[in-house]
Amino acid sequence: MDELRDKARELLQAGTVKVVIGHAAPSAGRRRPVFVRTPADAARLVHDEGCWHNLATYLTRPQVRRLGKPAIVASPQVLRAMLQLGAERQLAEDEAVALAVGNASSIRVLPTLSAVEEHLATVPDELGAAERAELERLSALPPAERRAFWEEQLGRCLKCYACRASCPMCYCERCTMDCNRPQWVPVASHALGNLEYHLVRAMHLAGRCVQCGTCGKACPVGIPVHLLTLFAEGTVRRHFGQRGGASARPEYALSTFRPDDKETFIR
Amino acid sequence: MARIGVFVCHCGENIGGTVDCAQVAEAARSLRGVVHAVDYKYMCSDPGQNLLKEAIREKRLDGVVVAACSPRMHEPTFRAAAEEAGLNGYQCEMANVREHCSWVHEKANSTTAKAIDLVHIQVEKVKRDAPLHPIRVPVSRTALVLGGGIAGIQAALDIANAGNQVILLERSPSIGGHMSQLSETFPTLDCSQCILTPRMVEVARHPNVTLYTYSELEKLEGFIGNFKATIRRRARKLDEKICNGCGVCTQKCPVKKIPDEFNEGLSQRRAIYIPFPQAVPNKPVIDTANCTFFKNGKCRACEKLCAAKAIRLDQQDEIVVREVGAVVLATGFRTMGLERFPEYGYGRHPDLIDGLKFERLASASGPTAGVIRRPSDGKIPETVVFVACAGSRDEQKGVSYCSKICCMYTAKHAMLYRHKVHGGKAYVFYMDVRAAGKNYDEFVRRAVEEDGVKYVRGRVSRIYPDRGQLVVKGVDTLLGGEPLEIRADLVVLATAVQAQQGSEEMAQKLHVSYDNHRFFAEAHPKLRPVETNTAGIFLAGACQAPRDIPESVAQASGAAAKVCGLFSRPELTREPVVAVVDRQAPPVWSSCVGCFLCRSACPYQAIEEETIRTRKGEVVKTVARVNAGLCQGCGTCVATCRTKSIDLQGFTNEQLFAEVMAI
Amino acid sequence: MRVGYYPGCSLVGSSRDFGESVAAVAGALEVELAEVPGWNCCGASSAHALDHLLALALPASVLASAARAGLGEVLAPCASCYHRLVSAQRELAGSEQLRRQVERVIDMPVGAPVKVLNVLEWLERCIDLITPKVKQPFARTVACYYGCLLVRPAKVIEFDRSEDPVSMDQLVARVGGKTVEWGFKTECCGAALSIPRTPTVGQLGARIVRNAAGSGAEAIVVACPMCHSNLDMRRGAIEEALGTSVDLPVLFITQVVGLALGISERALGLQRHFVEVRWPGRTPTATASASGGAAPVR
Amino acid sequence: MEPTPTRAEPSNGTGTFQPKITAFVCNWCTYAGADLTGTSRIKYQSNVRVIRLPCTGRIDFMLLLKAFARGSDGIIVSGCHPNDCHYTSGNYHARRRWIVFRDLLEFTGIDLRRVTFAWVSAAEGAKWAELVDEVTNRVRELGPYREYQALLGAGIE
Repeated sequence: MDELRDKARELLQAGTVKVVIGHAAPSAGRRRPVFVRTPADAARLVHDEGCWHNLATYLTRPQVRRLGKPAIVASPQVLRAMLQLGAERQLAEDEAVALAVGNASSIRVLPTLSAVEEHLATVPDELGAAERAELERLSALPPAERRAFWEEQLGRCLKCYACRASCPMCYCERCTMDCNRPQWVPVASHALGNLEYHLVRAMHLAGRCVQCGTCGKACPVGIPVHLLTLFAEGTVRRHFGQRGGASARPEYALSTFRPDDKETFIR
Repeated sequence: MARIGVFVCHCGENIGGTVDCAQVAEAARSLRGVVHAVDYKYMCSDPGQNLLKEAIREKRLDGVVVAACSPRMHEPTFRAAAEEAGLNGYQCEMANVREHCSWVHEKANSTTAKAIDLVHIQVEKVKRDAPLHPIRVPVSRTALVLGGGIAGIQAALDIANAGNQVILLERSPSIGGHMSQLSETFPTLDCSQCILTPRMVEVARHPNVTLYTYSELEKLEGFIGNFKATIRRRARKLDEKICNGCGVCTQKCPVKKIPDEFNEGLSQRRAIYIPFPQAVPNKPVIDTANCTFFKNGKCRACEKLCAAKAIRLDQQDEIVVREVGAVVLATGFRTMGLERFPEYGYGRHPDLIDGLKFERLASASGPTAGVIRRPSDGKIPETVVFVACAGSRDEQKGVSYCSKICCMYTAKHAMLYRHKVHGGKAYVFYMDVRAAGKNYDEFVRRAVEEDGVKYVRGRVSRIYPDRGQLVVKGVDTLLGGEPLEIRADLVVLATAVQAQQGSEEMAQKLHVSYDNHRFFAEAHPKLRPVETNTAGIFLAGACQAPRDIPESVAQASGAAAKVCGLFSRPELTREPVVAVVDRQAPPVWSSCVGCFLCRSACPYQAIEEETIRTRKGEVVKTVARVNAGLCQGCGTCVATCRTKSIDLQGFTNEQLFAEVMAI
Repeated sequence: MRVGYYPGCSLVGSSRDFGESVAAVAGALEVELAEVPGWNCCGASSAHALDHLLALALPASVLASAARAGLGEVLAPCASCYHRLVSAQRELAGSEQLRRQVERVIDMPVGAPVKVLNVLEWLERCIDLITPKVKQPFARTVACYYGCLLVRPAKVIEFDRSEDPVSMDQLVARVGGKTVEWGFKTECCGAALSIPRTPTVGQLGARIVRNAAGSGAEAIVVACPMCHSNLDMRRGAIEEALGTSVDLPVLFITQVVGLALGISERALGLQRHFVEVRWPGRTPTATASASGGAAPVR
Repeated sequence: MEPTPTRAEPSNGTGTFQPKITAFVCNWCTYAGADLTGTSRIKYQSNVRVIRLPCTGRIDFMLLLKAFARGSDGIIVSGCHPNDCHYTSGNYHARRRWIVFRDLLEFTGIDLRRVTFAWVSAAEGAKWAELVDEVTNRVRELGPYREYQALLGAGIE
């Protein structure tokens, strides 16, 4: 923690960055994103299990961009998000400094995306045991029960778009959901529209998802929406061996192909 | 409010016999936006078309649906009719109630019901049809021909003779290519030089042809009609305009003993040299890799000796940029190196040679003045073995295909040898003789029957030196598979034809695809054999697949015809069914976020970058733009775009959505 | 260092000299040869011509026993054994069903994949043990003869270059010898025809010997018992075919390496050869016939 | 969307359930193949409604969702065989999209027996007929896609 604050302070003092994106603890137990802009404020930074936001989400926000060059407290998922943003040309090679935390005990300052990629090579990219178990459980259910499960879950969706807002990959200025010519998906919170919304989200994240699961944590009514994106991303990894957030090179699984892609259902 | 007209065709009994056309028309009338609906016996007949035209005029229709046959059949007909009546052709749609309905279903209400649905679908589509106008792309009427072999020369001449400008680019110091190395040509045995050199001179002299020899393509940008070619003209180290080609320098240069490329290393040249007597241009070039001056700054013999004072030792490469409208790829082929044949001792033995070397030995202008002498000791070989399919049709060698020309030139070689060396023995080992072509099989028969060439059907397993000769071990599969050994003085391998050196890099430079053997890929194996998948780039000769001279020339003329067609109008018009990236008023400008994930989805590299700037010129953002010149309208990018920022004219999201909703 | 060892029938029978020289070299290099417990015939030259399943089961049981004995690598000096073991291994790896079938026959699991080494591969691996131990460089010019089994079919064997192998030449060079370039490195020696069609073997051998001698070799070096017996034991038939006698001994690569390591000729079984090694400065040992080997078949 | 005379399930008068099948096909292979079915006068059931697109690469997965939303009981998606794409690679991209989308549909419990993917070339008129009949029969067996239509609840437009 101290090391993190020191590093942040140094960067701000040196003027290398204008803002450090991290987590703060306004009150016991609560953790929320904070934008530290003065060396003194660096003391507010915390990093622990409670910090679940994928802070990379803020890198593409115009309001944040206006603050100047950022450093960002970066868990592996944040780092992957940064690479994916790089691949999608939303983040330039040296546009943000990453303060890599997490698996590595000490903080590592990664000034460029190439540095991030190098660092990530040493960090295993695996799905949490809990998520994997849940995905397996659902996949094992008979179709009818799976349908029932999602009908019940998605039935509670308010279409508040918290999942979208919390996702580092949902930076699009106009989401399909906001597209009204044609109105692909009905606006109202509605059984069918909800299903369509979450299918669209999953499809749009397949091959781009960094599997941080933030969308699930962000849901105010506790729908495990992250399972859908995790599953879609998993499908891509399984079939095409490509991963979201693997590198800053544009290698999107769904706009590339191999002539020998395997499939068993096309007759 | 839309004003749609619906015209239901009976097609005699073809539709009317199964579908209740009157009911379809009546149902159509009740569709929102439809102000006119009739059924008629034959819509494609003149009266039928007039019916359509009149209705468009009188009812001021802004869209028509013709329920008749497949659009693949008559869409052009009715679009033209609509145009005549002043309606944009792209606001005419067809409901396929024949191929997709009346012909495939029994007479029943359900069939009529389906016809009504099909009409409804098209009505919803046509309501959302924007008037489209053929895309016009300006064409710069200059063609760039890459490669100065027979294919390139032929293409250049044909294009130039049609009154267009041509830039003919050749990597080596002279044009002529492989054909200039050949002795005689099958099946007529006329001298290659005699038929080729006039063409070389003609193309060089042609007022419409700019010849760039000793030059290479650095890069090619742009798209059909509007390419920008960056060319590197390598320094010959002399002033071509002043040099009169007297050749003194090439005789006096102290650096000898450089293997002569043109003679396949059978003779030697100097460091300053003219590739061959009939070279075009007939000007020397300094081989800086071997020139003493360029090694240690001394010598300058050529400079001193040149009466014309044409030597320019300080001359640098020159970069020229030219606008071209089309490109013809004619970069030719190479043959498999003998080092690929361990079973034949890697061709380390001087008397084991390939076909091109033999061509030089047999050529009157060659190092032996046309006398067949074996390289090792200059002895006239009494026995020569020719091995066909050396590498070809051999998976082990990574060549699954037939090299096509070997059967013929091997027969020619054996024939020439028999003509030149009376009493000499010529054997040909072959898999099977493929002599398909005008007078080809007759030619091979002649080799066998008149010139007594011994054809042995079998493969050669090993060739090894033994007491001054080469022992060729093979098998005669027609004589009960008896193993066979022939002691030969000279062995000639008909090595496999392979894609040109660097063809992969070339393909990437030009964004054309290539097959797994690195030959350039045609757009369609049967129907578009001289086109590539990149509009405006065409193929000629052996860079696409092994070809002989007549085929290369024919294909070159074909490619030239395509180029001339393209150049026949000042601008080319293309189907407006292309993708467009959405543009909006500030402050949005465009819903595209510039992630460019669509880029790799485009088969035609049509997706470009556009930097949007405010009036003050500050950058707002970089977004995708579809190059209408390259886009072929598949719409893959549209389905890939998350923000629905790309749409395909003629098949827009709104249209397809509405069509689905109409079902 | 320890390596699994599968002598097969030849090395304890017709080619004892090969077996002895392998053992001698291994000893000198302090490499323990751990014999595959209860090994059986590899089925070479007959089984695969008669019964596919048998041809797989025999080598499979050798491999299985090796795996069971925890041997990760098995040296099979005889080229035929090596060829059979590798081929069977490949085929079984390719077909789950075939594997199960064979396991039923041999009544044990094929088990963990065992790396089968031919004698050249093995010596290559030991090269760093060999070079420092070289006492008297093998100052001879020889023709390396690989025969057919060591490198073919390329798809199965994946060792060296099938058309123009070089591993043996490199080994000879490493122990101080010279090798000639010649045309018969992988030509057929007649192999199993030795008994049914001796004259054929004579003719085939004749060309090999002639070309080797012609290219200036003082000896032929082999890595296969078949090659050896056909070029050495059948020298009579060969000389008949040649119409003259050729003084061109045939050595196993292990004997060449052994000599360089300073191992005694007897320990290497040199005296068992039919064509005696007559090199200047060498005191002839008793010839094969004298040493009780089988009489040369003429 | 306004009501139309044919919103009711198509019926061939026999009273048996007539499923609504929507087909999304590419212009160059499957659409042409279906034309060939016509010119060869091969008969098949009339439940299918064809939406023509230039290429399978253009088929937005949203369209499939919308077809279900609009009450389709079955969906056919078909285009050129691999290697035959008129646009060289549209179908390869489509194939990847389908692989992912199909898995996702399965994961959310959507009945995959109602979505059929196929390659039908311009020469396979007979295959088109077989395909349509097979799908129609299968979906007729399955009955109306009530589970999905139930999601519609109140009108969605």
